Amino acid sequence: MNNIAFNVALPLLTAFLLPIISSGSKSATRFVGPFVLLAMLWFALAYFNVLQHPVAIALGGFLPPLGISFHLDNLSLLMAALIPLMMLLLWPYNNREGFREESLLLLLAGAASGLALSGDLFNIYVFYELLSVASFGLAAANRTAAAFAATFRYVIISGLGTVLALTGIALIYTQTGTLNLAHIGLLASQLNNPVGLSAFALIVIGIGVKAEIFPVNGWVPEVYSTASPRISALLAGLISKLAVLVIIRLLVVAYQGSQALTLLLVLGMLGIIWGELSAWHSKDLKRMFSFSSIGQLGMVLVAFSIPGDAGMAAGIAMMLHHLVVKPGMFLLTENWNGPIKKLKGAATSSPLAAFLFMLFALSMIGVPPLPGFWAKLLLVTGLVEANAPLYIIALVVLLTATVIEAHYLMSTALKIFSRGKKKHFKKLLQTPFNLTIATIFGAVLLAALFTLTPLGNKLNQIATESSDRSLYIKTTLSLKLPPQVKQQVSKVQ
Amino acid sequence: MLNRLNLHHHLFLFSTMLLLWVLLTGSIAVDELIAGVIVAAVVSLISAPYITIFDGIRYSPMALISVFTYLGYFFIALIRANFDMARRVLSPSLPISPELLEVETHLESKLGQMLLANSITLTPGTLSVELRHNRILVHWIAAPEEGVSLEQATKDIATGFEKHISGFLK
Amino acid sequence: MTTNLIHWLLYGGAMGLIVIGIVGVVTLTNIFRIILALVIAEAGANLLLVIAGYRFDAIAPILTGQALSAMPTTQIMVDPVPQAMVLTSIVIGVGVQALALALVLKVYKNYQTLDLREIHHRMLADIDHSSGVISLLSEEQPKGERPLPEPETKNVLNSGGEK
Amino acid sequence: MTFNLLELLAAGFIGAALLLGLIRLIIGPDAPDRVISADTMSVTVTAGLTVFAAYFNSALFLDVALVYGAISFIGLIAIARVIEGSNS
Amino acid sequence: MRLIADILLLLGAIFCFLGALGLIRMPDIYNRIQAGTKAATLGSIAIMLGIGMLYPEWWSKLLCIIGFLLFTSPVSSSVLARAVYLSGIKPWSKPKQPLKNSAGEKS
Amino acid sequence: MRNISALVFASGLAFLLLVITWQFILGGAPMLIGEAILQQAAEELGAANLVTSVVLGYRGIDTLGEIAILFTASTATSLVLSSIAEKTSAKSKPGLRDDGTILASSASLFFPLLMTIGLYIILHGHLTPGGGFQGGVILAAAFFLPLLAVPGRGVNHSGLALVEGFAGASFIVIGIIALFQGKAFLQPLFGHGEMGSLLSAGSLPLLYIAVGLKVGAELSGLLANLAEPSGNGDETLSATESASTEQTSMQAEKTKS
Repeated sequence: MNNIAFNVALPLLTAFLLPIISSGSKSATRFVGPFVLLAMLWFALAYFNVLQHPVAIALGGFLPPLGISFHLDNLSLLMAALIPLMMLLLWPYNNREGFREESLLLLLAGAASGLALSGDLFNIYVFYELLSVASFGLAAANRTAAAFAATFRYVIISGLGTVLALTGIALIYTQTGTLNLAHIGLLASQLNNPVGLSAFALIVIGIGVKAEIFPVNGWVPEVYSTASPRISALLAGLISKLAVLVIIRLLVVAYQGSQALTLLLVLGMLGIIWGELSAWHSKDLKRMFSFSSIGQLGMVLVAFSIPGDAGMAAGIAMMLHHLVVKPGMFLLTENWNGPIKKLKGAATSSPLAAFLFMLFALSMIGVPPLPGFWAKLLLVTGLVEANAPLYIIALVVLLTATVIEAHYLMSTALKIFSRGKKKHFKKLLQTPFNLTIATIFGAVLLAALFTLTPLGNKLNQIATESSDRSLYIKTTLSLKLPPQVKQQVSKVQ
Repeated sequence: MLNRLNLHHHLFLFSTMLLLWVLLTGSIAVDELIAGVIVAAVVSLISAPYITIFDGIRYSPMALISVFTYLGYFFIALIRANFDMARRVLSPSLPISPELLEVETHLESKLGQMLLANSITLTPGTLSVELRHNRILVHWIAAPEEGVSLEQATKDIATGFEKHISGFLK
Repeated sequence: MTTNLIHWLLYGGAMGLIVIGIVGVVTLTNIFRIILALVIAEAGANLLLVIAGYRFDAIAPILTGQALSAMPTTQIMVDPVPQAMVLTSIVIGVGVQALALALVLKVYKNYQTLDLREIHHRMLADIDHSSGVISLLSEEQPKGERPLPEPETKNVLNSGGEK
Repeated sequence: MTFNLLELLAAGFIGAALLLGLIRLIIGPDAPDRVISADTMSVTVTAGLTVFAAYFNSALFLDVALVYGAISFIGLIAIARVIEGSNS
Repeated sequence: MRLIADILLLLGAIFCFLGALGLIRMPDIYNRIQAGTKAATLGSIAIMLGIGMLYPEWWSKLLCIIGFLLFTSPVSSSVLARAVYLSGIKPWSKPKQPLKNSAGEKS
Repeated sequence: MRNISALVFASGLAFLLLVITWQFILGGAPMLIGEAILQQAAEELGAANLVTSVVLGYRGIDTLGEIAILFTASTATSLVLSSIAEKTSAKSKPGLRDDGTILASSASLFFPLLMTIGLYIILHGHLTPGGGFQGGVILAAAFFLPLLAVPGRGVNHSGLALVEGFAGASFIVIGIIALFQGKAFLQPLFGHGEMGSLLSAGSLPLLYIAVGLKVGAELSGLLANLAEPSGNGDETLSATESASTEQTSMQAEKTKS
């Protein structure tokens, strides 16, 4: 029953052994990784099928809050299943150089799984750091001068975030004396003071480095335009969502007050404004997508700042939508990375890619039948129902951002579909491998279009479950408590 | 011949490490001793190829005695050095006339030269700066005003230690 | 009273280290010094974490001597959890710093400067160049002839960032 | 154990030695001066840790002293090598 | 017994203090190394011997630390002195004296 | 402009942190789980060092993450530095003078000493303040000292990779064995033993040996990697470096001319 721990242990084990394996046989290196990812997918899906209600697992047999526990509900298992899936899609099958990149990717997978499952604040921090360091290595893997410089800035900004997050964790520990998220939730009243709230702000900004939150996203355009598109797709698509997941867990469990929501709302709005305006100005596809990714994550944050189930549902919908669309878009930039005005005639050289671009762009803008529209609709109705001055401002910002988004995406699409000179065509041809993967993302998007009703139902179920604070606390702390803690817990209550 | 030397070498390393382990743990319980034997064996096996420094050791009872006379001589020198330094530091006029000069040594083994250099560092008013071939560059805090020759400096600074060290090292 | 004063001083000191470090990271331009500032900030955060478990007049959470047999011990001990966390976060910090230093080596090798602004400019120019966008910078200084600064930073440690 | 007057005096001298070392560490003027003051301080701290061990009546500090001595030695050698390479 | 231990402790502490004082008073880096190393080493050894008398059950570990210190301390000061010498810093000498020619050369 | 905004940000942060400090409930943290762990850790795990019980027992998976981070950092560092490391490992470092005899001899004397001390610290991690990380650092120092003394000395990278791979793997494998015995992942095995003796605290010492070897190998690898190509500020290397892309090689040629 306990084998979800394999989702963390297995990729780490393989990554540790990969240098030894690769010195034995080079070919084994290439297929060990995907095999492990398949196993992880299987473990996650096996749980997903049997899970009726949330479950907590005590690692090492030490009951929470003393030990570390994994919290398994639909949301975390969904993420745990998406991680190997995305990794399998974006795995460097054609890499012949060595084992290091594969090793880093496996470490990333393990860290991401841990981050999705963990129910302990400091454990989350550890996995977050593992995620960071692995992504540093991947971002620098291109080994160009610009990649090194960009990664250096990424490391520094991340390091700053680390310090802030660690400070926040230390503050929470001084206030509550515990690290388990559920236990913190139980003691949430002690965090409803300036110290507790600033701890939340510090953690949001610290973890927000990966989630591309407004003040700490200076690294985004640089890293995404110097790293290879697959890595950008992974970072923008998957990793940022995991950071967001951590923030909403903390929000749901420990910070029910309105100040925390306001903080998220303001940060989200600033992110939308900055991201979309910069995307509007950018002259090449990679940076345009990077900035629009910042804007999209701002929207996700705004969605989560809406109190109640509605916000949760909208946020998860936006997250999943972005998770499918953005990697597909990044994969298209491999050979379309010139300035946008040189993209003339791209549609003639590879029509499928042009079609995919159109599909992704329309869904991102939110043109009616496409999934992006439904996600945005959820968000807009949520904002309208919240009915507070700040939320109305957010609505205005959101709609304006959509217009801007439509403008730059559609003018790019016009360039792509307009007629160009013949000699460019070869350069603009997409590599079949990336195109295949992008097509898969497009197919997923279209498939979602035809299964809207069951998806919506599942979404609502997930949202209700994961926005239920008392359920989360009960799940973790209903394991048999050690007597001392039980006494303290009852004292606090 | 080489093998024999190697065996000596290994045994010396092993017993030194075991002694260090026993001193560190401060107990001779069975489990600690077993762990110590394992650790000492592993360490001496790993480090033996890299360490050529124990070549010049004389393995004889006389050597053991001269180790102790050396230690006694050394500690006396160390204490004298400190009172000397205390006198210099505390006297208001700061009576120093520092000088860099060389001394010569007849010790051949690296370990012996190193011990000599270290001893010079810890004795009255001298500090070994550089050791190369068989010369030691010494900073002397109270060199005579009129300058000294190599032989004189060697006699003043190094000979005493050298006599004792050569008892157990080549 | 003294206990409170000590607590306040400890927290204040830790916060002060964090602030010094972060101000350094944000304002300095020499990339080597930025790393050092980051180290200071991390030290501050670790200190904050470890004094979260501090108690006045308590001993280290290790059982020795008579305490081994008489359990649970009567002596006051400090909180072991923050100590374990600090161990973890120090090791994490070391890893990140080593990686950052490796990147500094490579960046310095490629751009021959330690000034972050300069590096940032060149990096943006490189990105523009590789994506074919002609930026302002590379118009002023035609491709391939970006002048290198004087190699005055011969010694990374001593010369610092006075530029 | 509780310290008597002589022992307290000794502790005071150790503290004063550290203070003087700190002064040299701050005023410099060069890197080597700072390094040697750090070295002297580390030796003093090693001794101070054993005094700590006596004060707290706990042998654990001796391990700490040993490790501290080893690490500071390595650190000093590394810095010395940097100084050596720097001005050549 | 305790009195002897205390005297050793005090003596060691005073030597440590004198070493630090030498660090402040000496005119150049070579002399500072001399003052610092010797005094601090003997001072520390005396302190540890004193502690060893107070707590006889600790002597083995204290012996380890003393031995370690006796090896590391001169080595580190020699290495530092060599680094200083190689980086080109000449030793200070009394201003009125003429410079001796044998000083800087090495074989 | 950038400086001003940075200053504003920094002063805002400083103000925030000072306010936090001021707001603190004086007298320290409530220490809920800390107290509970102090009460029951000794019985539950049998380790005299309660911090070890936390590090390897209650928060064992943190430690797994931590050694994974070190491994990741070392992998990423070697990925970043790999293009030069292969070229210059045979040559001696250009900047440093040749080794001094004092340092070289003492380095080879200290190598076994430090290794024994490191192993002592690792093996007594459940009894004394030491442990895998502290001992691992000393092991790394033991390997680093000869490197400092004789800069040109090559490091056996494949041996280090072997040690770090197997050490890290054995940590996880010990965890998985518990899983196969029907316990939870990373649950301590083998009973408690007699409190305070070397053979106590079940599988914790084994875990600490794995951690210690892993940390030692990682840090040695990291230090060796950083020491090898640095060239001590002497940047002749970048001219000969075969850069991975057209761009950097172009730049390198500029440097040369």
